[in-house]
Formats: sequence, structure tokens, C-alpha cells
Amino acid sequence: MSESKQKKENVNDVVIRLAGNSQDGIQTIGGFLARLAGRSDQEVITYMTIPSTISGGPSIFQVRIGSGEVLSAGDSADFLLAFYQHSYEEHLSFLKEGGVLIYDTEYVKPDVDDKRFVYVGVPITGLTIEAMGGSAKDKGKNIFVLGLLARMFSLNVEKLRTLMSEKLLNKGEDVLRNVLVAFDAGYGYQVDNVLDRYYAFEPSKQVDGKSQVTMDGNQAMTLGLITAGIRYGAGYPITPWSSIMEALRSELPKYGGKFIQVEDELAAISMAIGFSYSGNLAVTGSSGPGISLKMEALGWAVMAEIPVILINVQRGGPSTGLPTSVEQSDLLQAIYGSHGDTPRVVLSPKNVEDCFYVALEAARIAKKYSTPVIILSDQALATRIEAFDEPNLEELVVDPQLNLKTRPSDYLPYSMDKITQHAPPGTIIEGGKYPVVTGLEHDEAGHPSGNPELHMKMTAKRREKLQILANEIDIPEVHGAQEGDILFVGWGSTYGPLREAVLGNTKFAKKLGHLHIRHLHPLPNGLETIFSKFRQIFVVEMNDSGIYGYGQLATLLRARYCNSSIRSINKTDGLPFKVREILEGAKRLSGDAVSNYSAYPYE
Amino acid sequence: MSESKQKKENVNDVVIRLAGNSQDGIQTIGGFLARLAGRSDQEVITYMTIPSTISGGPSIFQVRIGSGEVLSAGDSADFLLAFYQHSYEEHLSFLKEGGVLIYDTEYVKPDVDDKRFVYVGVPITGLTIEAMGGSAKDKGKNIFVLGLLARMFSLNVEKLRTLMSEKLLNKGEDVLRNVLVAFDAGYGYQVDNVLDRYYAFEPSKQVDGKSQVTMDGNQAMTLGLITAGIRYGAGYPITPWSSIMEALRSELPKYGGKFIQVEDELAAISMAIGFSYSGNLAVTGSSGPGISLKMEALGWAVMAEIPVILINVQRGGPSTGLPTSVEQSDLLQAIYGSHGDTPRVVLSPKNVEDCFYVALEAARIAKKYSTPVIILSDQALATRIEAFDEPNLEELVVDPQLNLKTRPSDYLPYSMDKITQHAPPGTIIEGGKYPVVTGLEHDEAGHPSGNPELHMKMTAKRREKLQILANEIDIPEVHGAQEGDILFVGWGSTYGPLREAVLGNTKFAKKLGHLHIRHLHPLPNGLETIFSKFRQIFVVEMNDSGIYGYGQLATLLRARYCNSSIRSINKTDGLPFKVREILEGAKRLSGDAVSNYSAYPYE
Amino acid sequence: MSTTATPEAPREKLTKKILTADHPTWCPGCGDFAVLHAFYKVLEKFQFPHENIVTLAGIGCSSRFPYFVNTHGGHFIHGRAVPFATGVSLARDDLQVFVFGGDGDGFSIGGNHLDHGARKNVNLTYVIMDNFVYGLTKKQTSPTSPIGFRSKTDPTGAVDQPINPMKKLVTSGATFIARTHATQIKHMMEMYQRAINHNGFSVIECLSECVEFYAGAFDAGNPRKGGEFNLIDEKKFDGTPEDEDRHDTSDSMAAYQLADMEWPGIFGVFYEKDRPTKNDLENGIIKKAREKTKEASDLELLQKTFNRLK
Amino acid sequence: MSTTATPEAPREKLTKKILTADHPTWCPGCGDFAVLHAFYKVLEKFQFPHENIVTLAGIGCSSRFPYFVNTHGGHFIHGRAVPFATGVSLARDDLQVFVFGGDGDGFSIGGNHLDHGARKNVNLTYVIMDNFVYGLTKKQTSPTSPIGFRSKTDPTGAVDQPINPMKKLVTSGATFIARTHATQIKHMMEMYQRAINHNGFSVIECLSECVEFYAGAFDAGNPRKGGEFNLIDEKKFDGTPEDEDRHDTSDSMAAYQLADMEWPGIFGVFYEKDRPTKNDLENGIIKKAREKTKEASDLELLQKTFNRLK
Ligand SMILES: Cc1ncc(C[n+]2csc(CCOP(=O)(O)OP(=O)(O)O)c2C)c(N)n1
Ligand SMILES: Cc1ncc(C[n+]2csc(CCOP(=O)(O)OP(=O)(O)O)c2C)c(N)n1
Ligand code: SF4
Ligand code: SF4
Ligand SMILES: [Mg+2]
Ligand SMILES: [Mg+2]
Repeated sequence: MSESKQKKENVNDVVIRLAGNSQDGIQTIGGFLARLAGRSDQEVITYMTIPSTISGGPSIFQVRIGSGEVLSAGDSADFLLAFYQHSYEEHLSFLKEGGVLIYDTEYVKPDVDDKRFVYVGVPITGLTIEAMGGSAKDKGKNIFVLGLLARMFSLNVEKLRTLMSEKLLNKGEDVLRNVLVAFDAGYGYQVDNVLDRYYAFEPSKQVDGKSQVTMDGNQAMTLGLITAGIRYGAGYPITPWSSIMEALRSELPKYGGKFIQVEDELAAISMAIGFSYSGNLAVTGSSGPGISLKMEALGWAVMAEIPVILINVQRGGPSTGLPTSVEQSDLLQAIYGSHGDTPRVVLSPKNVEDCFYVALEAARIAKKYSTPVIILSDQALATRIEAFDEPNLEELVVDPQLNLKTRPSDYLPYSMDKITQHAPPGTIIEGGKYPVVTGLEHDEAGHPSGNPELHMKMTAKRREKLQILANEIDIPEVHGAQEGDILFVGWGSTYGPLREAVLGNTKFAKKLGHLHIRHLHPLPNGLETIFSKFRQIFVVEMNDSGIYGYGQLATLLRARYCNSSIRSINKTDGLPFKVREILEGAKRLSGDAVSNYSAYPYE
Repeated sequence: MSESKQKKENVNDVVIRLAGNSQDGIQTIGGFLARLAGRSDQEVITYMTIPSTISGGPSIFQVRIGSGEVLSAGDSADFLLAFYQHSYEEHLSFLKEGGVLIYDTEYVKPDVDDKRFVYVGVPITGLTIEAMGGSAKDKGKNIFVLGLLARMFSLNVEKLRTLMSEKLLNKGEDVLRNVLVAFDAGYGYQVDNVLDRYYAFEPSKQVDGKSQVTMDGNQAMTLGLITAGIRYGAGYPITPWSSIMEALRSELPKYGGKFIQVEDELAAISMAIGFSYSGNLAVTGSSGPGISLKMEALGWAVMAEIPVILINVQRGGPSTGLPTSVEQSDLLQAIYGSHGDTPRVVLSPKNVEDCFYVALEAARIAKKYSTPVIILSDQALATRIEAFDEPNLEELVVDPQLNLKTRPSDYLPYSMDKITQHAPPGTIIEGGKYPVVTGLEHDEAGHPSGNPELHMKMTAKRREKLQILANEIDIPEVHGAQEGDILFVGWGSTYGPLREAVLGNTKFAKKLGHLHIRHLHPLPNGLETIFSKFRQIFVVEMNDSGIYGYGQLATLLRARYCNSSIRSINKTDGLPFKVREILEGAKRLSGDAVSNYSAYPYE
Repeated sequence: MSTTATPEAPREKLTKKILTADHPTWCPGCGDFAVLHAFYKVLEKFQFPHENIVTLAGIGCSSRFPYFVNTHGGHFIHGRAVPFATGVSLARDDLQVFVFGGDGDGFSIGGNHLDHGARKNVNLTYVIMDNFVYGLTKKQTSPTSPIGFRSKTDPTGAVDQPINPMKKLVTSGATFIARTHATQIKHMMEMYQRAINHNGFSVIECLSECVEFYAGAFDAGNPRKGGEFNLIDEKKFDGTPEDEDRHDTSDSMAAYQLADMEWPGIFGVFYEKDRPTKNDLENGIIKKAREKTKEASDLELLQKTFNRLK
Repeated sequence: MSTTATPEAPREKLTKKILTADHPTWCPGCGDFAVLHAFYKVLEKFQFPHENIVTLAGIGCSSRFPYFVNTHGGHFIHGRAVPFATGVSLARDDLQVFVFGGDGDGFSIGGNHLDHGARKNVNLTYVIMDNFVYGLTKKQTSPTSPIGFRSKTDPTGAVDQPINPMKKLVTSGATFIARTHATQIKHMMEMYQRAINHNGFSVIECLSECVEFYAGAFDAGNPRKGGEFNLIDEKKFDGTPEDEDRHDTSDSMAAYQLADMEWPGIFGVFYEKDRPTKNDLENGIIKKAREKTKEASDLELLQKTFNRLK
């Protein structure tokens, strides 16, 4: 094969969608591509769907790789690789004009008369069988395709081989050898016969010497918890939370910790609270239905002032809803879901990297304020892969101290003067009067009391610590314009597309700002100043616009600031926001005023 | 005894506080007084406290009887009856200047030098023993006191005797005879030796020919449910919800219905939903902790669109909190407590009478909109006794039809064009395609589907029916001024004191308005017009002012109307609002502007 | 209470074809297919009025059952199918109430509801497809997973003592208890039939292989895989000496003892006893109350109560 | 994991006086007073370090226990004391974990947690004050109320078959199971002592009269009220013929049979068996994992994981 025939095209931002069946192992190719990008200091974001039947079915894996900042998985694809006719038919509309369709000639018959696309037919199945022998065809096709892509995009084959051997080593030499056969077959395919160019990624612009790590959000969250010194937890399986509990169950014993699978979510949070009460800040978590089951015990932790971390990997609701889709419809439940006035902290990570850091922040706050902290992640964050700078572990790692220092005889578990810091069992109390932690209203010593004034004071005590916390939260910075026409406000996994909407939009960069809120409860102080600088404030959320026409974060912001220019861009289709949808939403709400925002490339 | 020695004083509004121990049966005296007032077309409201220990302890029962409108149990007492020294000491501050202290000379040594009060010492214990024989003294003291009060207030002795015999008949003749002995002893006591006047209630002003019924809020709610045709339910005990389930368990079988005590609250709501799915709209309920446990299943009912009534008799929270105190801190949970976007209806009764009518309204809405309806009652409503006009049962009673009419072959359980009306099992579907109800997102036929557009549409379908409901809710009327300085906004059991604050305040009647919201979710339309007529809007709620300084209904109203003149008067002392506290709150918020509202008699 | 129903038309015979709804989303080879098939077959035998069959479930692979059966159906939340179904059963004596679910749904999160539904003896039939694993959530340890089983939540092997479903059921007070194997269609059908004929809380544990996450789990009970499918020899009360050793299905202690047998244990009816159902007991309470109130109308009853409150 | 603790000072002897906290809010005559008294007495015997005793509970009259005992204590929510206490036990092998509660708390809302805590064999001691009624909420039927009992929720008498606590416990897998009576202080103390000495999930059901709402419920087991307090005759393994008939406490089947005796049944230790505790099993997993990773530091372990993700 002579490469001279082909043009070389430098690229710095490519979206590749692989469409097939979940059984084809397309996640595996995607994972290797993402990991490779991470090792090459490129930015990467992936996106995948999970088939709704247990036995598998149509499924996609999308990788976006860029030499600059990559913020979302992309609104449309530059390359579509279709394994089957249904893959082709279902996803062609996602391919950009001028985009390249690569397809298995065995299964796909594209309409080559449609001149909007470039067609690259490859007998994927046939060549894989030829290379590996018939029986293994289903297992090899994905790796063949990986080889093909390596050729097309001039990927670093050495790094890829290393990745494959790392991943497959424990499966045995034979498996690895077979895999490499398939890879070589793909890599060796004379793609230049059908494509007039090959591509190469520009070297990354912002190499800062730090190496990158590549993982999904649930992995990042798990590692964040461990780095934060969390050594105990309990849980019950549910998609898409399970992979956090599975990882903790495997990992914690190495650190001398325990993660217990229990009979249901009520037991899980009760046990986690028991761990915390014993002096070991613990974690539990779930998704939708399981989170609802935890609301009673969570209220106890608020009342008794026991810290605990509760992770909610949000999925489509209500009820069993859409277990494998993304949604941000649990925010108000996180804040208000338990009976009574139950002030507690709610945080949300903005991307995979932040899943790591938010876990650290949650642990810090839980301990300092002796309070439950809820982390609202979501299905998109949980399953998507990103590369990010390796954290400075040495600096961040927390040694999980069990503090049993003797307390003086005037020790009061619920002192009015201080933020509660409990004495775990095992702690000697001088004078020998031992404390009780309780979910009944209580006096400073923990004795139940129905005294009216006391209840007022204790209610205030539990609330005031969150007000104190609010004072220490930094005001989040605004991306893009610092004042102007439109401020987009978001939380959680909408960060990428929002930032891209603002920063990618050079033409209107001066008019669009983006504020992302990570501390959702309490909110940071000072947002009103930011809001006052924009004519319109659009809160972008993946939840319903509700009876009155605004979403959940918008409810909080409107109530607090009584600012009617705060409006909502919502959707509940179970898919991450596209940049285009955000800009269209803005246009819809603004009318003519910003109709020309549509000049953005995506329309 | 010659009555000629005494002056007669006509009264039309009297607050009597009985203070003793719960074992003394003061609830019984209070109950008789309230019932008597009801039979005499007088208005009455009672208030009681429940001792915090199981074995009993200090406790009060307060009755306010009036010939005009009686809206609250009163901010202070005209008469205090103290059984013990601790009763005297604890409650003297509640007695008005010039008020009458009646006390048991055996146990109470009052400071008679304090000339603010009139002292009436009666050897209650001694005379009861004398009349009944020693062993029964604890059982008779309360009835002795009832006799004493009958004399002092010129009560209708015949009616009282009838009441006692009705109540005690099933306890046997002997018991009744003993009770009457104690009553006569009290009635025969020469109270004129120590008091220079006796009292008589003015005949009621607004006798409309209808007879009155006297009961507490939980009784009224129970009877409302039965009148509404509710025949099935399930529950688990918890104070102060239990008495509703106990009454339903006793009553429903008479109507051919079933109320099942189950193992926990999760089973209770699941079973209630099962009843409803079977075509029999059912009820469940609980208080604080038990309500939190129902949040998951409730979300299923929203998603599957199965109607169900959930009663929350609110008590002090969070967690186990203050089981026998009142609070209104579950409003936001009622609306937002389940994961996902779960639109459901929330209603709240304003007084005991309304507990009856709100149950009817809940059943009507649940059926018409095939939706869960939450009723937020509270501990104060549950336990206080009021007299109200007998409802027109003939007009109101609902025949609980099980509708199994055959459905046509194009029947779709989740049709996009209509508000869902399920076909219960047993219904023949022409063409033989039977429907599934489900908590997974589904298409119109009930098949699970993760289709993005469909989820958007179904989310909207579930929300829109509440928007349609909002259109049919009447805009609540404003009491007092229709425009002016201050609009008080309330919900639930604060109705009485709020109305009294506005209507009782003749001096400022032109400036104060009161709006009470019964349909809390969805809110009625058109409130903005009312709000626009007042300079300041104070939302009065028995819950915490929260991190940002406003309560739960205020959160909803501020978010909806972005009207910063909506502010909050909150408290969380576990006691019903006093009129004085409301006015003081208004003064605090208004500053000088309304400082002279303090001219109101209560300050 | 009055009922508005439409008069009956001449009925079509219920066939497997009519009873079939959506094509199951289960993995090819999943044991649950056979359980479904046996259900169709048994319904063909019973010929209940089509509209009176109700198929309910919690959440899990096995709990997807209601979508695959063309009857009135309800797919409820995880672990609460028994109280949900109890509501349906207690309100509607005219219905045939079936509950389907898995071992996680029934013994883990739903374990308490199972016990309380059983002691109340609610009239319904509950089929537990026990695959010793969480299928739908992709291979976590279930309460029936044996010690040593490697799952995503027990990567080095499960350590907790599993529950013994038969012991649990006997203790709970269920009045019909059987155990069967998804590869034994005829036996399954027989168990179904007897469960349906039983008036009360009838439960069938059916070992149903999860080919995806616990392949081969029940080979020991499958003769075609070299295992043994041993059946309970039920007492015939024929006075013969052989009958001495046979199992008396009305003897809960004997049933408990049978449950102690070594893996793969024994199959058939462990326990079967008539005891008043919750349905009957509550109907009895109604009957007494109605007699006492002399069948007064709703309005009369209400009016009387209000009169007492005057 | 490192621990910051203060070095031990010479200790005062633990006496009832020191262990007494708030005066109980129970009704005069409530059986729970005796259960509390026995607890003080037993703690006097054991002389655990004061700070290492933890008293936990759910919600109910009986669950108010922690307020009346001057030790570290936790008053949790209704029905979830077992998982709460499990967290404490599994994280802290140095503590003596006690759980107290009622029949409603333990067998109704908490019934499933009891079963799963038992099968996991978590190391703790759980005392259930069974009064056959809901005390704190003022007389509703409990899962142990006998048929016919008139309560506020069964005004014409309970109809549901009550659970049999001993059968439930044996089936659950609890490794120490005893039954006692609150009027029998010495027997109570003996049961407490043996439960505490047992390594694993030890449960004592103590019949404790609710004088307010179910007076006289347990007279049949109280000789002073004309009842019989029959004790289990435990096997001595002395080879004597009498020993044949004695109860082997390691035999779960025999324990189950004992639980079938007629009211008021028999008292003493029904079952007692050593089985690896959840605490040990989890510690074992840690040990293996630590060996495999060669006792690497937290930072080293984390760094290795991150390296794998590059
Ligand atoms: C409250 C709640 N918790 C957890 C889940 C997630 N979940 C769904 S099915 C399931 C268990 C499935 O196992 P099993 O009941 O044995 O059924 P199988 O899939 O094996 O047939 C779990 C944990 C859920 N849907 N709801
Ligand atoms: C979730 C929840 N449901 C219900 C209650 C109300 N409640 C408190 S104690 C109790 C039962 C008490 O009975 P038991 O456990 O037998 O204890 P006892 O009072 O008899 O000692 C109930 C139903 C509650 N506090 N929380
Ligand atoms: S995962 Fe297992 S239980 Fe679920 S469908 Fe597949 S084989 Fe059946
Ligand atoms: S109500 Fe019963 S259980 Fe509760 S304290 Fe009183 S006697 Fe004891
Ligand atoms: Mg299973
Ligand atoms: Mg009890």
C-alpha cells in the first residue's frame, strides 16, 4: 500500500459514530480509541447507548477526539461506521453533509446516489472471517474495525497494541494473539482504494506535561471517594449506579475497607449511616427508585446530624422510567424529598473529571458540617469516557482517621454554639455521661424534648450550618461574555454543550455567557450580581418545564431572586443536550432579538 | 343556693383552659363541652396537648366557645382550671388579666396577692371523693369539674346529661350512674360563695336552622372519604394519622369495604394502588416518616396514572421529630418528594369542616384525572374539635361504582388525546388486546419504550392534566380588604388565626387581606391579579424560613410570580399560630409602616 | 357497592396464540421462556374468562412477564408486587391473580412482603423464577446465590449464607408451596395447576437458568445435563406400609425437613393446607358488620354516624 | 486506617448507677423496666470498657431503651435498627453492639432486615421486647398479636395468623436464639450473658408485658400468675439415656420443632451455633486483598489504579 496516492488531511476535532449491535463489541473499540486519545494528550468524550433488551440489540458508541478542548460528544458525526442496514438507516441523518460512511458491504446497501456523503464500503465480516477463521467472526469484527480506523486516522499503532495487551493480558496469550490478528487485518486493509485521503490528528495544543487518565464518570467518582478517604459503604444494585458499588466492593478491601451489598436501599442507607456514626464517613447511592426509598433515613441523618454521602446517578424518571437514559429531574427531590425541614447539601459534577473532585468536596463538607451530602451525577456522566489531567494524588489523598479523642465532661453532642461534631462510640467522655444521637427533636445533650422554643432553635441550628457553608463557596466564574444578552445557567452534565454553545460561538461570543452551578444547595452567594449583568437568563436543564413553565434549578433561582428574566430551556428526551438545541431554545425564548444566533455552524 | 346573690353576665366568646394530667380525663370534659356547644348552635374550637411519655403526664385541653364565628382556640384564656400546682404555674401566664383561676384547693396554692386575677378555690378532689367514694376519685374529678362549669356557665344540663348517657351507655348503667353522681356534686357546689357572678352564653347569632355536628379533623376526614365513596384502603399506624385508619378499619366493613393494616408504609401504598388499579379508588396515609417511605410507589402511580389518595397528617419534623406537635413542613415533599418529574395533586383543608369536604374534592380529582392526590392535614386539625353545619349527605354521598364497561378495540390505556381512564381488570376489551399498566416509560398502548420523542410527549401528558385541572379551580376569595397594604397568604390549619387576624382587626380591616390556598398543586390560576393589589404579601406558614429566608409555600409563589414583595412569616415551635404572632410578624417585616397594627387587642 | 359491567358475549376459546403478547426481550435460552410457555399451556387448560386473568410483577428480567402475556397486567415497582397484588385480590374475588418475579425481587427487597402476604393467606398465585442471580442489573449476588459464586458484587466469591426459599416459605405461612425446574415443562404445569386450584397464598419456586450470568446453575437438577430431578413422593393415605415414608403435604414440619435436603434437593409440592384466606376473613368481617347494621344503605349508615356526632 | 485515640486511664467499675441515664418514660409496671434492669446487671458482670458499649434501637416504647442507658447510643428510625447497627458492628470490632426494640419494629416493618442481618451473621446482640401489641402508637395489632385480640385496628378481634418469632429466627439463620420472660430476671440475665458471649447474630425474644394495652398477655408463662415457665432441657452430651431426649441447641431442626409447642411454649436457648460472622468474612476479604497488594499504602494503591487508566 502506497500512502502517496492519498492526501493527508490534518484534523483537530473528529466525531466518529460506530453503529451496530451491542453484541458486536463496539464499546470495546470505542474504549480503546478514547484511551488512546487520552495517552496522546488529546481530549476525548464518548457517548453510548445501551439496548433496552437484556439480550442486546442496536447500540451505538460515539467518540469525539480533539486536539483542542472537547466539551461534548458532538451534535453530528464526521464519520459513521455502520455494521448493519438498520445501523445505516437509523443513523445516516446524524452524519454531516460531506461526512464519510464506512460500512460492512456484507450487510449494508447504502443509497450511493445520495451525493451528500462519501461512501467507503469494506467487507468487514468477510475479511475478519478470512483473517481469524469462521467461528470467531462476531468477536473479531470490532477489532478489525479498530485496525481500519487506525489506518485511516494514522493512529499510533504501538500505543494501541500496548493498550490491547494491557486490557487482554489476563484473558490469556491466545486471546491476545487472535485480537492482534484481527487488528492487523483491519490495519492492512487497502482503504486507499476507496478513500482519497487519510487523516491525522494535529498534535495537541495544550500539552502541559501532565499525563492524562481516561475513564468514565462512575470510575472517576469511585476513585474520588477512595481518594477522599471513604472506606465504608453499602448499596443495592440499580442501573446506572451499580458500577460504582461494584468498583467499591472490589477496591475498598485493598484499602482495609468494606462495601456491603444489602437487601434493599433502606438497609443500604441505614448501614451507611451506621458506618458514619461509628466514626467512618460512609457512602451509599442509587438511582431514581432507590433514591426515593432512602428519603426517610436521610432525614434522620439530617436530624441526628450524622454525615453521609449519597450518590444519585440520575436516570430518566419518574418511577422505573427510562433506566438507560439521562435526565436531571431529581434536583428538587434531593433538596426537598424528605418530610420536615431537612437542610442538606447537594452537589453536582459538571464532567467526568469533576466526578472525581466533587467526591472529595462532598467528603470535606460532610465531615466539616456533619451533614448528609447528596451528589447528583447522571447516566450520561456515568457511562461516558473522558480523558483528563491526572490528579495530584499525593496532595489530595485523605487519610481516613478514626477520631476517638477523649471529650471533656462538658461535651454536648448538639451544642448550640458549635457546628455539631459527634463523638463516635469508643470515645471516652470525661465524667462518664455518654451521648445519644437521635431523630427525635432533642436538647443539646441529645435528650428528646418537645419544648417549643428548643425546636425553633434546633431547626435553625441545622439550617444555619448550611448558611455558613454558603459563605465559603466561591462564586462560580462565568464563561464567555461577562455581561450581555444571554446568560446560560446549567448544572451537572450539561456543562460541555453549554460551554461549547458559548465558546464555540465566536460570532456572538460577546453576547453569550455561561454560568455553571456545582453547589446546588446551598447555592453560592452573589449570583444576583452576575444575573444583573445579563438581559436574559436561560436555565438549561434536562427535566420538564413543569406546570408553570420552568425547570427545577430555575424554580430555585426564581424563588430566591424573584427575577422574572430567569427562564427555562428544558427537554426530557433522555438524550444529552446538543449545542444546537440550546441555541434553538435561546432563539425560541428570545424571539427576533437573537434569531441570528442560528448562524452557529450547527444550523 | 340562691342565684339572686350573683350577677349574671352574658358572654359570647370564652376561652377555657383545663390544665392537669392526661390521666385526669380532661379530654373528656373538653369533649363534652365542645359537643354541647355544637348542639347549641354555638361555634367551638378546641386545642389539646398530648404528653410525651406513654404513661401520661401534664396535659391541657382548651375550649373556645362563641356565639359568633370562632376561628382559633384563642391566644389567651378567660378561665383557667388548674388541677395541680404545676398546672397553675405552667399556665398562669396564659390567663388574661382579669381572668378567673379555678383551682383544686387540695393541690394548688396560688399567689392570691397577684391582683390581676380572680381566684376561685374549690376542693375538687375532696368533694369528688365525698360524692363517689374514695377509690374512684381519679375517674370522677373531671366530671365533677364539668358539673361545676355547667353551673358557672349556665349550661344546658339536660343536653349535657343526654350527651353523657349517649357516650357512656355501652359501658353499663353503673358507670353512667356514678358519672352522674359526680356531675351533680359539681353542679351543686355553691360556687356563689366564692364568685360574684355567673355567666350565660348569648344565643347564637347565626342560627340557620341546620343542625351542627361536632368532631375532630381526623373524624371529619374519615367521614369525607366514606361519603366520597372510598371503600378500600391500607395503612400502618403512626401518630397522628392512626385514628383515621382505625376509624376506616371499623367503619368500612359496614359499607362492604376493607381497610387492611399491613407490615409497613411501602406495603400500604402498594396495596392501596392495587385496590385502585382494581377499579376501587383507595386511600392510604401516614405522617412524616411513613410518608417519606411512600415516595417511590407514589411515583409509580404518577407514571402508571393510577389514582390514589394519600393523606399526610403532618407533625413536627424532620425524622421522628415531634410526633405530637403541629408543623407544615411537608409541602415541598408532597410536590417534589419522588424522583423524576412526578406531577400530582396536593390539597390542604383549612379547618375541621374542610377536612370533610377536601376528602370529597380529592376523590373527585383523583378519579377525573386518574392521578394521585395528596391531602396535607396536620396534627392540630387532626386532634381539635369543631362544630360545623351538618353536610347535606343526600346530595354529597357518592355511590362507589366499579366500572367494567367493555372497551372498544381501539382502546389505548395511555392515549395521547385523552386524560387517561384505565380499564380495570375484569373489563372486556373488544378484539382481545389487554392493557398493561407500568412504571416504565411507555407508548399509548402501555408498551415500554425508550423512544426520546415519546418520553417528551408522555412527560407532557402527565403534566398537562394538572394544567387542565388548574383551569377549573376557582380563584380563592380574599377575606378582609380586597386591596391594600398587606395580604396574608396561608394554607391548611392556619386559616383560623389568619382570618381572625384580618377580620378581628376592625381598626385596620381596610388594609389587611387574607388569601387561603386549598389547591396547592396545581395552584389556582389568577393569583397574580390578587397579589398585584397589595403592597406586601406575607405567606404565613408553620415551617422554617429556610436557607434563603422564606417558607415552603412562599418558595412556590416566589418561583411562579417572581414577585419579591412575597415574604414569609414562619415559625417552627410546634404550636398553632397565635393571632398575635401573625401581627407581630407583619410588624417585624413591615417596619414602621404598620407598627400601629399592634393596636390589635392582643398586644 | 354496585358494578357496571357489560353482559357476557359467547366466548372465544383461550389459546396460546391469543395469550401471546410482545415477543419476550429475554436472552435466547433464558429459562423464563419455558415458565412463560407453561403458563400459556395451563391457562389454555383452565379457560378462565380472558378479562378476569391478571398478570402482575415487580422489577427484574422475570418480572417483565406481564408484557408477554396478553391479559390485564401490571408492571409495578421492585419488590412490592405482593402487596400490590394483594390489593387487587382482596378487592376483586372475581379475578385470577398471578404474580411473577425473581429471587431478588421476592427474597431480597420484597422478602418481608412475601412473609406477610403469606401469613395473611391472600388468595393469589406467585411464581418466583429463581436464577440465583440478579439478571436485569447484570450479575450481582442474589439472596439465593450460593457461597463462592463470583458476581460483580462478589468478585472473589459470595460469602453470605443464602436463604433457603422453601424454609422461608414454610415458615411464612404460605398455604401452598411447590418447587420446580424450568426444564421440566410437565412438572411445571402440574405445579401451576395445583397452585391455581388452591384457595390461598400459593407459591411456586421455579429454578430458571440465567444463561447470561449464571449458566449451568441448575444442571444438577436437570437429567438432560446429567443431573437428578427427584420428585417428592406424596402420601396417598392408602394404609400401605410404603405410605409411611411418603411425604404428608399437610405437615409443615415435614415440609421444613424436606427443605433441608442437599443440593439440588427435591421437587414437587412441599406443603398444601387449607386455612381461611384473608379474602374470606375480611369478607366475614363485612358480613358480620352488614348483619349488625341490617344491610343499611350507605346514606343511612352515614346519617346515623352524623347523628351521633350532633 | 489510622486511629486517634486517647490512652486508657485506670477505670472506674461500671455499676448500675453509672449505667443509669434518664428515668424511663414507660408506664409504671411495663415489662420493659425489668429488661432494662437485667441489662444493667449483666453489664455490671461483663465490665466492658464503658465507652465501647453501644446501645441502639428503632422506634417504639421498647426502642426508647438507649435514652435510659448511659452508654453511647443511637435512636434510629422505625424498623431499620438492624442495618444501622450492622454498620456500627462491621466497622468497629472493638465495640459491644446492642440493639433493642419491639415486635412491631422487629417483625413487622423490620422483618426483612432481621432475616438478612441474621443470614449474614453480623456480630451483635438484639433483644426484642415482644408485647404482642404496638405500645407507643397505643394499641394496634402487631404481627405477634394472637388471633382474636381486640385492638384499635381489629375492633372485632385480630384475624391474621401471627408470626412465630422462634421459627422466623431459626429460618433466618441467626446463630444464637433464645426466648425469655421479663418477669424472670435471672433467666433473662442468663440469656443476655450467653447471647453476649456468642460471636455472631444473637437474638433474644423477651415476652414483656404491655400493662397499658395488653395486660396479662404473658401470665400463662409466669408462675406467680398461675402460669408455667418451662425451661428447655439442654443436651449435656454425657452419654446418659436421659440425655437422648434433651435438646441439642446446635440442631436447627430440633429448634424449629420446639418453636411449635403450644402457648406459652418453652423458654431458654433454642439454637446456638458457630458460623463465620459477616465481620470475620469481610475481614478475611480484606486480609486476602491486602496480601495480594502486599500491604501497599493508600497512595501507592491509588497511583497504581490511575496508572492503569492512562
Ligand atoms: C427500588 C429499586 N431498586 C433496584 C432496582 C434495580 N433492579 C431491577 S431488577 C433488580 C434485581 C433483579 O434480580 P431478580 O429479582 O432476581 O430478577 P431477575 O432479573 O434475575 O429475573 C434490581 C436490583 C430497581 N428497579 N428498583
Ligand atoms: C416509618 C414509621 N412508621 C410508623 C411509625 C409509628 N410507630 C412508632 S413505634 C411503632 C410500633 C411500636 O410497636 P413495637 O415495635 O411493638 O414497640 P412497643 O411500643 O410495643 O414497644 C409505630 C408503628 C414510625 N415512627 N415510623
Ligand atoms: S439476563 Fe439472565 S435472567 Fe435475564 S433474560 Fe438474560 S438469561 Fe434471562
Ligand atoms: S404502652 Fe405498654 S409497652 Fe409502652 S410503656 Fe406503657 S406498658 Fe410499656
Ligand atoms: Mg434473579
Ligand atoms: Mg410491641
